[in-house]
Amino acid sequence: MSLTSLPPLGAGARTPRRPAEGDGNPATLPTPAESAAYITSLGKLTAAEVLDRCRAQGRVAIQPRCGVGGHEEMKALLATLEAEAAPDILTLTIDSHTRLLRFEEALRTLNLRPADLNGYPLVAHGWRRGREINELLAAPLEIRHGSPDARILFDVSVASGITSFEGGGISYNLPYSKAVPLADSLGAWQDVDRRCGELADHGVVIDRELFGTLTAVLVPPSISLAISVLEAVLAARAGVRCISVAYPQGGHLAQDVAALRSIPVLAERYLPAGVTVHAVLHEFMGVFPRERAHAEDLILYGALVARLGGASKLITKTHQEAYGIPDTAANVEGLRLADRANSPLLDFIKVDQNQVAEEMEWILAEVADLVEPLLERADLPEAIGQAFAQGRLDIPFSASRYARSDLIPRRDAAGAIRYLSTGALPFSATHLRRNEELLNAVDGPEPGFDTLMQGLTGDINHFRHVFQEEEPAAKPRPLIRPHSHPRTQRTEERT
Amino acid sequence: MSLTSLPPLGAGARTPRRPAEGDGNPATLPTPAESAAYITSLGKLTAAEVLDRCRAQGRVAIQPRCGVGGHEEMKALLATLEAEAAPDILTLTIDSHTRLLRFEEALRTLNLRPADLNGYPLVAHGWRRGREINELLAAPLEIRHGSPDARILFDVSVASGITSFEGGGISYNLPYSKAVPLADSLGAWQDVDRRCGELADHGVVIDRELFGTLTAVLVPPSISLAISVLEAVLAARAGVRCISVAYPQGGHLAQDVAALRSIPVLAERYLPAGVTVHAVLHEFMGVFPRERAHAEDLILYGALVARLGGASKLITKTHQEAYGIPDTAANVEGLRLADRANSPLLDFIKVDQNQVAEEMEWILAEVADLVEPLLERADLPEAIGQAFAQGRLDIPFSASRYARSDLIPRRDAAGAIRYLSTGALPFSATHLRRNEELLNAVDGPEPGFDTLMQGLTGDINHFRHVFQEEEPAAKPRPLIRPHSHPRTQRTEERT
Amino acid sequence: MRTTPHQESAPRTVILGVAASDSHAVANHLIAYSLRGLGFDVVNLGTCTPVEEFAEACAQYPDAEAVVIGSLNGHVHEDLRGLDRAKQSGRITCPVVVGGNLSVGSHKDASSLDRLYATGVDHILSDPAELPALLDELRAARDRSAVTSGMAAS
Amino acid sequence: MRTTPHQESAPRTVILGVAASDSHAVANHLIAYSLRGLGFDVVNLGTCTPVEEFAEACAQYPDAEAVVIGSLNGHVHEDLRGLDRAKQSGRITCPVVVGGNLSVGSHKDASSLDRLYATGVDHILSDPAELPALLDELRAARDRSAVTSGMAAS
Ligand code: B12
Ligand code: B12
Repeated sequence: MSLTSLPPLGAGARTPRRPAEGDGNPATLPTPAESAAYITSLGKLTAAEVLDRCRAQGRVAIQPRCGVGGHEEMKALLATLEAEAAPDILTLTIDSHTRLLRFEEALRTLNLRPADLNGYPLVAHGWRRGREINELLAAPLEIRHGSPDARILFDVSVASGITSFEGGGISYNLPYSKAVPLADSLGAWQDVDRRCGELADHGVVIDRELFGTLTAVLVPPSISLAISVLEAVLAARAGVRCISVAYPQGGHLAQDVAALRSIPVLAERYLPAGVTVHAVLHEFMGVFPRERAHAEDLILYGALVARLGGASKLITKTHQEAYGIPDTAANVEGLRLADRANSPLLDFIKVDQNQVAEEMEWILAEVADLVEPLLERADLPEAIGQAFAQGRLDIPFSASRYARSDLIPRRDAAGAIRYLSTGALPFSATHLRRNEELLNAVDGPEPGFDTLMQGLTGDINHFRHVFQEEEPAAKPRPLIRPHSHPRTQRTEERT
Repeated sequence: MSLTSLPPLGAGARTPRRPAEGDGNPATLPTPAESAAYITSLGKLTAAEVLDRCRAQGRVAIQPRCGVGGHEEMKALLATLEAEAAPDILTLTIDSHTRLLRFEEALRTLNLRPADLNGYPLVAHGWRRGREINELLAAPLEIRHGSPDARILFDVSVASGITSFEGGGISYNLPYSKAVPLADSLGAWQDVDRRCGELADHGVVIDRELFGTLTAVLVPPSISLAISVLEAVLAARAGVRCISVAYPQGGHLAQDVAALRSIPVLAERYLPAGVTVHAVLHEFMGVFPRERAHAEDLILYGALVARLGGASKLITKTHQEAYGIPDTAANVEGLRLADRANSPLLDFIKVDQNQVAEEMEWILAEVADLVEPLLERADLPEAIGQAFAQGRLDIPFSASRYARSDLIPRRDAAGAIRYLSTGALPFSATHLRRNEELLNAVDGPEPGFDTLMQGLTGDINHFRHVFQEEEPAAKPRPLIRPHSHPRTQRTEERT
Repeated sequence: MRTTPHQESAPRTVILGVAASDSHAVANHLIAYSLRGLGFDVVNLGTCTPVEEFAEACAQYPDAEAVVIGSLNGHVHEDLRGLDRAKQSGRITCPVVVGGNLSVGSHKDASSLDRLYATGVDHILSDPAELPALLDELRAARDRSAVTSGMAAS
Repeated sequence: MRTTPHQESAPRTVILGVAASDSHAVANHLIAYSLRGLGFDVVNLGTCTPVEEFAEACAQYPDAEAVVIGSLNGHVHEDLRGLDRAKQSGRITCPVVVGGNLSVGSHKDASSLDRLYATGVDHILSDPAELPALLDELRAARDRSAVTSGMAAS
């Protein structure tokens, strides 16, 4: 059974065009050596150093998402967040035009209505403004975006003196674009990673966070971690020295803690010794509850998961998550609330070790099933592209036609994320059986289309249900029934 | 050894004078029957009903402290708290002139500079304004004060339709006044309790919260609970039907949870069956940390203690506690933060059951030692007065000359509150030995005066130390040494 | 149970997609599933679909009853720039329905919707559950206008 | 180590108490302990002490070097009403030292201190640890003025 809904092939990937304005133009950019010297001269801790220090102190570093279009607005936003919530690391969230190399659209919106941008168009603003922001703040900054091809953005970021950069050739492709072949995005990110290696030679270690959150909604832990392992191996080979593996809170305590605690094990298993690896939790990335109190409960819960999972860093959400990009006050409040989980008074909070150990065993075995056949291959990027084409790697709800989304996730009775359908994922029979057993308990052995859709929607809205938030208005009966016996090709999808 | 510092006898208790203005005048007050009818006609839940409902739902009711002088300011404060944090019960905190029957001073300050009042002078404002406030709000209200003789305030409160009233003949005397004999305060509170019985006959149950917090600083749990048991017995005998036993968070998880869980056991043991008893936690009532993040950690911790201890209600603090009466925003934030502990996502948080069971056993045995000899006596108020005079009951840091404060509390190595000196408390030898053993681990067997003073100060500032907040400037060396060999009577106090 | 028997052999086609800069896929997947579940022929262009691509699909599927566009990332106005031109030039003739999260920020007001109508959007829905009913209405309106213009055999 | 040998037989007396409407006892207990620890003779009137009661204590202990008043509940201004009159009428002659939390609310400004000085308070301290040094200074000043007025035998 497949729920796949791939867009027709055709519209090709956008080829990177240099932006018309701003200082993104390579001619005007400082060289890597100059940028490294600038970063050193700044005299602030790099993101990698902050992560090391927090880990040593047993503190989960906290970091907001934040980005607005205007430069002055961005400065005010960051300065306020730092003054009122003192996050350990700050963020420039990039608008989604810039992410997709739509530099002209970014610039036009910036000029016409900067508040219409869903992030800071760093390339349009240029690296001099990037430095101005950087110098305003005590905390180091990370660029958070979603660019299949981030080379220009990376260069501008480094020129701005920014020491942490999120993304990867898989994780910033499949959730973030429709038609960029994996070979292209993996290639572009290999370039970024190599530049990190170069900077490391100049004495500046860039923290490279991998976006294990992927499509964020019902992402099974082993999928997230497997993809991060592959990206981490590629990054390490290209010369990256500090890797943050981000995992999205799924909502089930033991499963999430197990996933976080798997990260050092996986690093030990699959990465060379010289690379520092940090576990990062992204506070729940799916559908957020709408009521403030409920959203705040979820924010605190996520922060506790990060603590219990031994994460080095937590990316926070706000009580406005369900509504739109948060205002500054909500962002401050989200950071402060999350920071409570760092309280020295909460040492007594424990998680069921047996349950965590069991989940960890499955996660590690599933990751092994997914990545080990690929890591053996000489050309890893090629192997990855083929695996996605054949469904041996897959993600749910892909934005891109380059993943099949034959994988259908569901929550089991306890709320943990399992595989209802694994498509062509190369899982052992034991794993398949375990998933089946856990999910049979929920819907019975052969759920029909309606049951499946309802169940899936329910799982997506999990936390709204936990908090008994009112459902969106019930589906009204259609006035005119469309064609009542769907064509054969569609019928397949209904069984 | 004694650290007692009793004020010289002399200044007598103030006799209740009727206030000059306002509607406190009995002539203008509605009768209890009229007030009961008014309360019924209001159509809102009483505090007792809210507590029952919360207990049934497994939710800890949350309630702020709040009181400002001006009437419009008070209305705005309460309306904002309700709109933004929706506490289950609201509060009128009364100013301390009114508490001490200084009605003229309250009225003068109200007229000259209402913002100079540390609470709402309800008697000066009068019951009509009380009703106006009551009708503005969905939540029921409690009067929180500290009046050794609260009869006038009670009458005005009931006339205002307010269904919860804090205090007791011991707990609102010893921490709140210097020179009111216990016989007087116990008598005045018997009157209040009898009026509650009368109102119950008219169909309105007033929730009577006992102020087990006492002097708030290092109060040993068995002292707090023993005094509440005595007040509860008196209240029940006088006709009170709903009793909230408040316990102040001391800071040690297992001890605090044990104390809260002891409350239903004590109720079962010492109170008649027809009385409903709720456990209430007062979030840490001692010296609060000064930094906002630390204060917030403590607020959340307190709220978790209430949840784990099975409290029906939590009285919250704010991040401004160390500085002064909080502004509205801080109060809202404190309520919201505390409410996070009601999260359905935190069911996994557990407390060490064995440790709690052990603490509970000691607490219950100590309470039995303290109260059982008194409960046998025919005249309980008289027995209580004598016990305090002879040190068989005692509280630390008494504000009143009618308690000896021979009791010296200290924290053990784990932070639990123990007895360094029990004075004349009738504890069994086993209990005394346990306390001694636990404290020997801290200071050794015979701490000198300086060690004791330092230790005690450290214990009082416990949470500032936990959070490694900077100490107040070190004691500067005196320029001129005062008389270097203190007189004999003082020497006693130094050993 | 078909009220439009002359349509028997032609399934009802809908063109679906997410706006140009927007990669939010989940609602798009679910809307496609559920419309197909109701028997619609859904041409799902998926995420990151510029106006131009919607126009091309309209040319390819001239019977399409509506173009249904989701936008969640707040960029709907810039992303639909050119929609009015595509309609004026007759490249998009069927009604355009838009839904999702239609402005940047957590405090919404109606002005962003007015701007969308001004751009050439015909209908704005907040809940995908309202889609089938709207599509039925649009279909009925189209049938009526076809009758009026004498194009339908009854 | 005594710098004022003529004082040998007379211990230094201090009158201590908490303002009239204020029952906060802990700091009061601790200040009394520690001044006594330093050898002072502390007449501790305890909590809830009106100005009148301080004046009576001054009459009873004419050698007292200072009246030290704590106030935490924010009511210090109303509670010390009458202090200026007690000083003017000579019922309180030694310096009055005040400390604690000297206004209602969490946002403090200096105006509340100005009001206190206007009421007849001579010294305001924030930390009780500063008390011994201040008492020493006050003592030295008193000794100096006693010398000046020819009352001291050196
Ligand atoms: C999952 C998610 C993601 C995933 C998406 C994965 C993927 N490829 O699909 C990831 C992590 C990649 C992601 C990325 C981004 N996201 Co996002 N994301 C969400 C989140 C948490 C849930 C969205 C979701 O899948 N919901 C489940 C589906 C079923 O429901 P839905 O999408 O909310 O849609 C409902 C309605 O809008 C409506 N609807 C949707 N489409 C349509 C279409 C029609 C025709 C109709 C009638 C109705 C309709 O029906 C749905 C059911 O009720 C929301 C916040 C939330 N809701 O909790 C933010 C959110 C939508 N994202 C947001 C943003 C801004 C982004 C980014 C631009 C990053 C940024 N700057 O913060 C990038 C997008 C990059 C890009 N190029 O577009 C913002 C939008 C802000 C705004 N409008 O002000 C939100 C609201 C978060 C926030 N509070 O800031 N995101
Ligand atoms: C314990 C406590 C109580 C106990 C007191 C028990 C008792 N009888 O002693 C109880 C619960 C009974 C209580 C009651 C009330 N309290 Co109270 N209480 C506190 C608390 C939590 C700690 C005080 C304490 O004992 N500290 C330990 C001692 C050692 O330190 P301290 O008193 O803070 O004093 C320090 C300095 O001020 C200074 N100092 C103190 N006195 C003096 C004197 C001199 C001469 C000098 C130089 C220095 C000095 O030295 C001390 C050490 O640094 C404080 C808040 C806090 N600090 O965390 C509130 C606090 C002092 N209380 C406050 C109030 C208002 C009250 C009430 C009026 C109730 C109300 N409206 O909220 C009633 C008082 C009723 C009355 N008639 O006075 C407010 C004062 C508000 C303001 N000024 O704006 C505070 C700040 C709480 C708050 N944030 O609202 N309280």
